[in-house]
Amino acid sequence: MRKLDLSVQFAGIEMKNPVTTASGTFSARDSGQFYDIGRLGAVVTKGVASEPWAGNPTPRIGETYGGMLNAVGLQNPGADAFIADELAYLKQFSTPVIANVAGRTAEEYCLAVEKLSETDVAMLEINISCPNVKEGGIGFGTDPRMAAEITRAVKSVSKKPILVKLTPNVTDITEIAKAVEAEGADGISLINTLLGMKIDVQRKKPVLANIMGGFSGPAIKPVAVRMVYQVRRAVQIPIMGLGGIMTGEDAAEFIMAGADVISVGTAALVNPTAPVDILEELEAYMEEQGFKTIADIRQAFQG
Amino acid sequence: MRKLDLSVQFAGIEMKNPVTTASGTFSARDSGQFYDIGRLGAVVTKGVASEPWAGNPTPRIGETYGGMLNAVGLQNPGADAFIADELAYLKQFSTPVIANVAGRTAEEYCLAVEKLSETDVAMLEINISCPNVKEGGIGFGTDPRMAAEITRAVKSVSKKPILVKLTPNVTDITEIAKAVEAEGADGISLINTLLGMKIDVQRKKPVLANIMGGFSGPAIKPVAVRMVYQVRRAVQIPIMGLGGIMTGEDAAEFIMAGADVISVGTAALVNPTAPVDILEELEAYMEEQGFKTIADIRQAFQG
Amino acid sequence: MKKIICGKVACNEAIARDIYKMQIQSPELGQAKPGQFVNLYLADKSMLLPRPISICDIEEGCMTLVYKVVGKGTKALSAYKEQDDIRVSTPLGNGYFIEGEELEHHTCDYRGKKVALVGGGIGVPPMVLLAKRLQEQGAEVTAVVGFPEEAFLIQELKGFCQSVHIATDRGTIGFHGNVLELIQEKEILAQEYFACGPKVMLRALSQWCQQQQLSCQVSLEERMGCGYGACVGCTCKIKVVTEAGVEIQQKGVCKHGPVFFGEEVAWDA
Amino acid sequence: MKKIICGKVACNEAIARDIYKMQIQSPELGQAKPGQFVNLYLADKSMLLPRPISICDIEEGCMTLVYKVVGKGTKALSAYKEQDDIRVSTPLGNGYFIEGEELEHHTCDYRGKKVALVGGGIGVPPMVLLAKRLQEQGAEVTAVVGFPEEAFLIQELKGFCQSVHIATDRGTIGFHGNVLELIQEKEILAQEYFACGPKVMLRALSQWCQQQQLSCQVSLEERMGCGYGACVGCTCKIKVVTEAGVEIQQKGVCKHGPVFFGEEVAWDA
Ligand SMILES: Cc1cc2nc3c(=O)[nH]c(=O)nc-3n(C[C@H](O)[C@H](O)[C@H](O)COP(=O)(O)OP(=O)(O)OC[C@H]3O[C@@H](n4cnc5c(N)ncnc54)[C@H](O)[C@@H]3O)c2cc1C
Ligand SMILES: Cc1cc2nc3c(=O)[nH]c(=O)nc-3n(C[C@H](O)[C@H](O)[C@H](O)COP(=O)(O)OP(=O)(O)OC[C@H]3O[C@@H](n4cnc5c(N)ncnc54)[C@H](O)[C@@H]3O)c2cc1C
Ligand SMILES: Cc1cc2nc3c(=O)[nH]c(=O)nc-3n(C[C@H](O)[C@H](O)[C@H](O)COP(=O)(O)O)c2cc1C
Ligand SMILES: Cc1cc2nc3c(=O)[nH]c(=O)nc-3n(C[C@H](O)[C@H](O)[C@H](O)COP(=O)(O)O)c2cc1C
Ligand code: FES
Ligand code: FES
Repeated sequence: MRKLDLSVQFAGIEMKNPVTTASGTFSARDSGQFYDIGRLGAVVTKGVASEPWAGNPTPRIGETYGGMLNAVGLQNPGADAFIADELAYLKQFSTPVIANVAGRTAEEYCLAVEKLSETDVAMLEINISCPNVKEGGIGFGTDPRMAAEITRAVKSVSKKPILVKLTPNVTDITEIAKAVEAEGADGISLINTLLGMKIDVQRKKPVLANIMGGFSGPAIKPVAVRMVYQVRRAVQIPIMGLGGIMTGEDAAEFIMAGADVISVGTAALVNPTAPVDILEELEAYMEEQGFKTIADIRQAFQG
Repeated sequence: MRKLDLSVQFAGIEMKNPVTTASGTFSARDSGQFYDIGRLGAVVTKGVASEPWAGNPTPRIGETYGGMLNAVGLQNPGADAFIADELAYLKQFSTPVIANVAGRTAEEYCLAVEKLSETDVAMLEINISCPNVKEGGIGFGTDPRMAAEITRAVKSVSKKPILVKLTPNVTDITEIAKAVEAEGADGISLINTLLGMKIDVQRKKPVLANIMGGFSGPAIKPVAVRMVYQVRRAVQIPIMGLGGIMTGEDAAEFIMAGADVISVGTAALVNPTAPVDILEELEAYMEEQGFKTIADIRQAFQG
Repeated sequence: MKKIICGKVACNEAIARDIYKMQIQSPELGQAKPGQFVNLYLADKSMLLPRPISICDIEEGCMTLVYKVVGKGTKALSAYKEQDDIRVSTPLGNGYFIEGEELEHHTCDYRGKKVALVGGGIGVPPMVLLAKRLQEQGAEVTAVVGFPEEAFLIQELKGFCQSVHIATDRGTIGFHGNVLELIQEKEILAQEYFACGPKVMLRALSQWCQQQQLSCQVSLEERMGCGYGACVGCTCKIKVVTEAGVEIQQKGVCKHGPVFFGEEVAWDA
Repeated sequence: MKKIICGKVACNEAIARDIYKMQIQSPELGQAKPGQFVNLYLADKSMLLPRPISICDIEEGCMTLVYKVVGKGTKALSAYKEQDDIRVSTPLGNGYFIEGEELEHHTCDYRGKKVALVGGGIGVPPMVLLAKRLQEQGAEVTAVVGFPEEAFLIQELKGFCQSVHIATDRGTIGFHGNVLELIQEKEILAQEYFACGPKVMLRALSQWCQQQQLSCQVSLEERMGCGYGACVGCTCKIKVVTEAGVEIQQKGVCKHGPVFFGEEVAWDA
């Protein structure tokens, strides 16, 4: 039998397989205590801004039926500390690094992108779910005009390929996807978290100190698959698919829906070795189905 | 100890308790084989249009992690048959009936509302998640202008209080809620299903013949609670809260978030007696917490 | 009233490759009609919907189900151990029409009547209870059962049938071919046919019976939500004679079926 | 490497109202430091996140945990039966600093040293392993433990402590009041204090120790996501001395803690 070839070309980078970590659920030193990071197709690091952010008060985490809520609030040490610490540490692995970037204004995004452009990260992922402080705190990613503006701004300063990460909390995801494609985004990743809330009826208050938070995990997968499917049919650029992936078959589902590569988020909190387990399960699924390449999976889909 | 009083006034009707069924998950004759319908605060019937609708091809049902997908496509026998059959059968129970109404144009909604206005239903619930065939099939409920238009149209012909049922597949739910309140809606119910999709990676095709479908069940509860909370703070009219309610504590959670009454949908497919079980659990929760009335639950919330 | 009861697994064992027999005990289990099914509710809370499984056999307090592992739910089911609790509904659907009531032009008395039960794959289990009841009513019962490769429930059927004919897709056991080919080749003739199995099989048999002007009841399968009539998820298309002529209506498999007369079914609609 | 292992429940019994002792066996269980915790992963798949529980005792191949039923997860945990499988992480967090390394101005040799272990409610369990280790290192160990009403783990503590003082909120057993009042009233003096319990207790004790210029280690609790440093969900505010002066930094309870020195913690930030 011919050997499996899981390698993929993704928005200008070579990956040995399509499995990556999702931003905010991976820390090189800590995740690396459970598995060999070098096995992954790429790693996506926690959101980083031009300057340090303190994030939200605790409790920041809640559990829901088949999912979870988080209101970490993008706590991060700022781009300089990130480059000196996490990024330096990641150099030892033969795995491309995709740095996730946060900002509150177009200027802030650009500042972080400029700093990260000078490093050897393979790609930048722009998290446009952040609130735009100049326009009343409404999320950049909820409006095609603002999404386009950020994409244009970061593309103009970046030396690296740009992935734009979309928020699912919109009426029409294809509208946003087309807007960022038109401004030259090299790829799209979706979905970020849904906006959710939980109340503790024993304590009679919201579970999160921040009241609302990002809702992720297997519970949200149907929304993610639907959006990947819709966006695949609306734009040409490659897609990183994520949202609730827990198994190798889930990964295959996203690839059939139209993803080129996938990310594992909440699953890695539920099971620290999830990214490599999912990689192995994807291989097993391919063997069982007689698929030799990732393209075979996509082509088998009768959608 | 004083007896519990679960009665509520809701948008002009009296209900002995706040527990109702969710549209499309209740059939008087079939659900009535598992419990006494007379115990419920009200029943919400399956969506009905002015004329019969055939609905979508099968498979119409899929299961997701902690949730389900449906693409029934609003199959219904039309208002006349509904009045002659389901509604006539429901007369024997001492429970108010809220009739859920579907349409593809404002005229169709109005036709159904006119017919139902002549019956003894207590209230009408207008499902504005339907696609507007005159405007390219985009959902009425995804645009404040169209939502307002439908509300105005049905209010002008209805002799019954009007509940407008909102779709969660929007960027800003409060905008839609305010638009329907401004046109005189007597209440709002939310949420309808999220838009979801699932692919069967063994058969390599979408699980639903319709490809995408309505996503419901406990998985979606965090989105529903968040939207009820947001809408409660944006409008004055009463709210019927639903989306993933499985237990009495879930019901209390919606009441704390701002719902006046609640509906049980998918839970009734998972457990046919769910509506009355949830009613009993809500009573047990109230006893345990020392709450005497539904208002006590709401007031205890420190949000 | 219908209800969901908490049964105890009395046995759950593989009887063929990927095929399991589960027996569930509960004092609340009464009688059932052949062709009725039950909803099994899984303990794993990530899977919400019930799994509908036909009743293979039932006696006061104990029910036998035979199921194939085809996905996550049936896989989870196969891991149940003796004495585990399992939530199960009381019988659902209408089952085969053998009650003796006058059913339009269909017969009502099975004494001395030749009937053939045609089962394919996981359509075989309900044939056991059906054979038992028809034999009790005095019918002369023949079973024709088809499998991909490996046969099961043959001994059980032999207990109630005068003869049991087996077909396998690959000819591993019995006749090499499908059940209809077997019926035609061996001229297994009867006055009435009862079938359960894949849609292609039901359709071919039903059309053949229509040509022969023989009565044929088929048990349909559809992806279900609730299994009791509330969700309108499981419709099939049925021809109904109305004042305006023959009309195709949508009927719930769980509520109006799962058994229909072959000629009622709008196979192509 | 850290890992998730599949252990077997050796016992799981109520030792007080809503308080359970669970023993988990696995050949892969090695040693642990007192104050470390493990993540328990529940079988019910609707609950995704691990439940962090402190290690109460550990020997090659067997670990003892003591937990209180406070919600859905711990309720599900209390239903585990002997021989059930349970997924559990290898030890997480850093535990109490008693390794004998020079820790800034803190001592490193416990021989003959008087130490007091202060536990409140479900903060008592880690004190058992801590008492054992400090006794092994030659310390003179006193325990001061507080409960709402009912005491537990007293015998276990007595095995490693010279004396065990009990306080209850309602005076049902021992001293009527909280642990700090008990320490003050009975003048239970020690050279170093180790504490685990509700935040109000830790804070009051820590402030009292600072006034007395005594060293105090506290084990903090925070709502966790991953429990191993990946999600940044569980931060607490810690004072860190930098070139620019004292700075308040956010540290992960699971990764940098759960144990901190009382004076490091920015209680009001
Ligand atoms: C009236 C009726 C009687 C049945 N009797 C038997 C029986 O006696 N023995 C037996 O082995 N099987 C029987 N089935 C089929 C059985 O219900 C499915 O195989 C089972 O539900 C699959 O569950 P899963 O989680 O393992 O599969 P999934 O992973 O959910 O899906 C695998 C396949 O099973 C089908 N399926 C899944 N759930 C259902 C459902 N609720 N209804 C219909 N199809 C479904 C899916 O379409 C898919 O093709 C019956 C089905 C019906 C409708
Ligand atoms: C480092 C550490 C060690 C612990 N050691 C013990 C112990 O030895 N014995 C013991 O009984 N308890 C211990 N706890 C607390 C224990 O983790 C929680 O009581 C348990 O997770 C509650 O789960 P639940 O599903 O029953 O509660 P839920 O219904 O989820 O919530 C009930 C309460 O428990 C809290 N809680 C829930 N999950 C967590 C979590 N993952 N982290 C922190 N708090 C949580 C919630 O904030 C809430 O107040 C420890 C917690 C931490 C952080
Ligand atoms: C604790 C946590 C922190 C996250 N932080 C970030 C972040 O910093 N930047 C970002 O773009 N997405 C962040 N996300 C979103 C995830 O990357 C991912 O888009 C989302 O969780 C859906 O995938 P999942 O269901 O696999 O988790 C975070 C998610 C979680 C659970
Ligand atoms: C099978 C099914 C059919 C439904 N049909 C309707 C309908 O006819 N009209 C409507 O307004 N909502 C319909 N809904 C949506 C529900 O009423 C409810 O808003 C949604 O399912 C969320 O609640 P739940 O999670 O409790 O099910 C349907 C839902 C399901 C699962
Ligand atoms: S499965 Fe719900 S109506 Fe048949
Ligand atoms: S719980 Fe995830 S970092 Fe501490």
